[in-house]
Amino acid sequence: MSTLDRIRSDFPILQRQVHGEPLAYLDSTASSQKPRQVLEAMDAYYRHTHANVHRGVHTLSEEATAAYEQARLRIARFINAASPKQVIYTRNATESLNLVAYSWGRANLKPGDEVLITEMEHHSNIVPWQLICQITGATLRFVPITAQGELDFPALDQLLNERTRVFAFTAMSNVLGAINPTAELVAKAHAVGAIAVVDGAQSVPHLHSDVQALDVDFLAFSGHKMLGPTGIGILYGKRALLEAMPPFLGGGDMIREVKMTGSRWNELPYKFEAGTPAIAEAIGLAAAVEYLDQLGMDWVAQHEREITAYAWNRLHEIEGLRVLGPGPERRGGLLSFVLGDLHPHDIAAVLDGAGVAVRAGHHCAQPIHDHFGIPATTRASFYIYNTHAEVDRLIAALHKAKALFEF
Amino acid sequence: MSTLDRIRSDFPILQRQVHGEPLAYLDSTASSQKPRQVLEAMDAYYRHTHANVHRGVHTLSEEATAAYEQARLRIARFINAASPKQVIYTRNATESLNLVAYSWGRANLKPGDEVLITEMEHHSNIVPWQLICQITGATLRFVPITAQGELDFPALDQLLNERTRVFAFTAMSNVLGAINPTAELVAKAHAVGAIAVVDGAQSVPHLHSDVQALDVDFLAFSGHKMLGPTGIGILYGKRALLEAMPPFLGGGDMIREVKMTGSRWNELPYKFEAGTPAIAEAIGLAAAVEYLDQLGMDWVAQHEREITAYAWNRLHEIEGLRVLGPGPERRGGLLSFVLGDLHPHDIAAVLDGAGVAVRAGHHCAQPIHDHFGIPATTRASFYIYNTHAEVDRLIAALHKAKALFEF
Amino acid sequence: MDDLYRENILDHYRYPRHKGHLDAPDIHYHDVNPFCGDEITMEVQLEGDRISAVAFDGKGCAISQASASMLSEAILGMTLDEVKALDKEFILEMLGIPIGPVRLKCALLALKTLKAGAWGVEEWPE
Amino acid sequence: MDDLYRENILDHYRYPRHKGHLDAPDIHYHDVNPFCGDEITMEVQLEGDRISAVAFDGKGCAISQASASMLSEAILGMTLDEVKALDKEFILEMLGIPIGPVRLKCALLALKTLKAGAWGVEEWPE
Ligand SMILES: Cc1ncc(COP(=O)(O)O)c(C=O)c1O
Ligand SMILES: Cc1ncc(COP(=O)(O)O)c(C=O)c1O
Repeated sequence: MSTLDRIRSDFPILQRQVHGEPLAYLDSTASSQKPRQVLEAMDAYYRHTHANVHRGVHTLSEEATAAYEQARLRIARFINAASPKQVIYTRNATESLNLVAYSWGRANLKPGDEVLITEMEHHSNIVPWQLICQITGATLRFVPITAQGELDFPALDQLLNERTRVFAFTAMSNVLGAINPTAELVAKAHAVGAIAVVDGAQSVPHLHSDVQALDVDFLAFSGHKMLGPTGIGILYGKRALLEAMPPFLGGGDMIREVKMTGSRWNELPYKFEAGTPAIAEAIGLAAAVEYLDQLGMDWVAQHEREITAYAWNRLHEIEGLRVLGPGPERRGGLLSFVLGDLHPHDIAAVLDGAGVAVRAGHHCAQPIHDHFGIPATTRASFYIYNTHAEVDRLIAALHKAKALFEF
Repeated sequence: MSTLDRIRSDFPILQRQVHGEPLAYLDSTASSQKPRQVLEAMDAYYRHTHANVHRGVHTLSEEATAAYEQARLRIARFINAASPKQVIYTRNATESLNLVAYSWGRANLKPGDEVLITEMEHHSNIVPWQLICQITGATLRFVPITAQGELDFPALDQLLNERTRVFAFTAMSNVLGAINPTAELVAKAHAVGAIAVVDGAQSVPHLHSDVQALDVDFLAFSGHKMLGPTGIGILYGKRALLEAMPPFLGGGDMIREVKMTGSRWNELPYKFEAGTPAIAEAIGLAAAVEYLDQLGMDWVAQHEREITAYAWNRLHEIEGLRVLGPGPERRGGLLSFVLGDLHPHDIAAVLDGAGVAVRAGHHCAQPIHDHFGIPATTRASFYIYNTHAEVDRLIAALHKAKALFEF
Repeated sequence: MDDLYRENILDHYRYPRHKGHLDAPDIHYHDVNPFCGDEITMEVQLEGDRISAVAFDGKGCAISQASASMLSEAILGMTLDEVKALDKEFILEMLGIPIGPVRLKCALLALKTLKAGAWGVEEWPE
Repeated sequence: MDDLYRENILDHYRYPRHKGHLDAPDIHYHDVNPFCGDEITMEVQLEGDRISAVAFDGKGCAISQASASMLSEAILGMTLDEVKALDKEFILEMLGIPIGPVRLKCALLALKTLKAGAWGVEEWPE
């Protein structure tokens, strides 16, 4: 069996039919599918081990705690964090970014300070900063985008200044596919004394990520986009920053001592983990990371590069189709496009009729769509289980949509 | 098969052995076990349906969205919410309580205002109020506890006054077992113009809960304590209150429109659900609610009353053992106790050796332990799958612990 | 899919009825679908209690635009009270196609906009 | 379980060595285990570089108290540098029993307290 066949056999959902056709799932940028290894790890946890963690003296609780903390260690290694204490479990990348904005932001931002983000951000890396700027009186600024759909570097150099306290940017755009030069952008932020907050929701699932080499201050990502379950995300942070931050949510597990007169906080990472955590989900995410590691992130990136280049070429065969963002050599495995006057919803619906699942809309990134003056795009995205044959089916279905709606 | 045998056969983990003995799981107050129906619902979701919700036009996304919203409706019915829009998915009861404290609290509390909680609260219903009082300048007050371990009603009537803006209390104590008269307490809060925030983490899994009959303003609870998965909780709120509240976390799904100059919020419940939600977990929780409904909450409460009364009597056979809190007729299915000078950790460890899983510690409720002047207790708790025979094993193991440590 | 784009839907999409603007509308309301950015403006002119003229404008998918076009035809001559009483089922019957929860928002956008205008509220809460 | 409460653990728990307080400790440090409220105070007196007297006080389970008692015996005569270098493995060997992650916090409380005192930091971060 080829590697690809073996991978596909690990994903039960790929056996599914949609409208009588085999499912071609081209929507992994929104959420990936899960291999049975991940599902089995969670199921086994519930069937053999489940108990609440951290406080129990009994066997199940000891085992659950060990599995939960082992998962943290596994995830820390995946991004090369110096210590698992720097890996905080959240619900998703969105909560991770909110945690930084609320906790670090409220303690550090004041009127006159500037928060710099980019026009290609997902709403999850825009709205938290809008909210915290409103609360603290800091000013929010946006790095513009070039006509090619990449960061405007001269403008960036102008916008970064000694008032900039935070530079928050996505490592890979979920609309343009653009891969930003994270290490370089982090260095630019540090040069003016700002911290670098990296939205890794799209990069961590697809590219080798080394938080120490990249020198990021914070990195946020979601489990469900990288073969893991829903309900779990990660915030990585530099130790000194995390130590200095006030807690975010209050409750069980995040305290050292609660008196009626006040409380003392627990050590990292627990200071930021209030209440019973997503235990099974942490274990599922560790299994996902294990799966990716066994493939190797180089294989993952290479597979996606190939299929994206193929899809890029085939899409450009279609008259009137325009792909947003940079060429295939500087992008991740997703292609957002417009096709004449056809509405993305209609395109996606016709594709669905052919068993091809793509996303249509603004992909939670309205500013970048405003920038291009289009309300919505259609997006096909690829992951480890996608094939050239699925790309061919995408193309065929697009021709069908054209025939139906062009008049 | 008896109902109890049938129930037990639904819980795979009850087949487990611990230290060579069959597992007697007496720690459901910390977290319940899961029936296969819940695990199968989640597994089936991942194997057949998973996609990101709300934005997808393709079949999987439509199906996932329908299942996710159907789950909300199911949960809304379980607590008799007037509308599923009033049911907000969170990670756990802790996050639900933080959401109210941060969002409602920041918009409504000011210096001079008072927030009233009780000495028997879990840290999750203390620390968020400490944090928000610090931010807003409001004053936090505590209703004391009687020697019997119940709310001190005369003191409560003194403490509730026209400055009280919030009265937050647990419907059932996770240490004392005390069931508080929720409807009466809510009415008292309303009489002085305060809102009533109810921590239902222990009550919703065990008692029939009707938010409209109780007239609660907010109700918080966790899925993992009521046969559901980890990683999901609920905040119920009155519509007018929720509508008037500012959002909490910012990001995808919770917005109507994002412009670089600012954002407009989405309608309920989405305003409070930022980022990709815990989709599989919502579906799992709905399956749990379905399971409880099929048994009937009356059966659940009756079963627990019986077993608790039996355990109460048998525990009092042990010399030097003292149970905290009210008698069996006014409590839920949990018993926290001290046994002479024996340390709860040591008791729990000896019990574990006999396959009996109980919790030892302060159960995230330090103030109530401070009140009784004891650092920790041992807690045995019961749910639908527990038997009289398990209580007998608990008693036998306690005698063994006494023999080992008393000198 | 083939169910979704029945000939009558495509026909209304290609040749929308009542598309444009009225000179002096009595009711004029605009709304967007937050999930996809589709926009609809509904305009209505009254003679006494009855709708004597109607126009819509908008950008969006075939479902939302066809729904607006069909709705515009359907309400001509109705009273305002009749319009206020229109519901989801009315639209679904009018379209005559099976619709999932996400596309439902497209299908209902025109009605949602119209009803907010008719009731004079900021947003019609479904 | 029977593994956990070996006779030597029970012996140190029943008859703790060095329990009490020193009159003039050079190092005195108190810490609690946030997960169960166990408390330990470690006191040390130095002669030159070496530990010449030691005392502990505390409330807690058999594991935490036996560990404090055994640790007190073990460090008598050590240099402060030797104490600073003690690690988790030292305690586990000393106790000689299998310990899971939660009870580990009990077992390590005395060492954690001692090392924070020896290093003069607010808390020894494991
Ligand atoms: C009374 C009470 N409130 C709140 C909580 C917190 O629940 P969770 O940890 O699921 O957020 C608990 C759980 O122990 C509880 O017993
Ligand atoms: C670039 C980017 N950032 C953040 C997010 C938010 O992720 P989540 O919804 O899992 O919180 C996404 C997901 O769509 C994304 O693509």
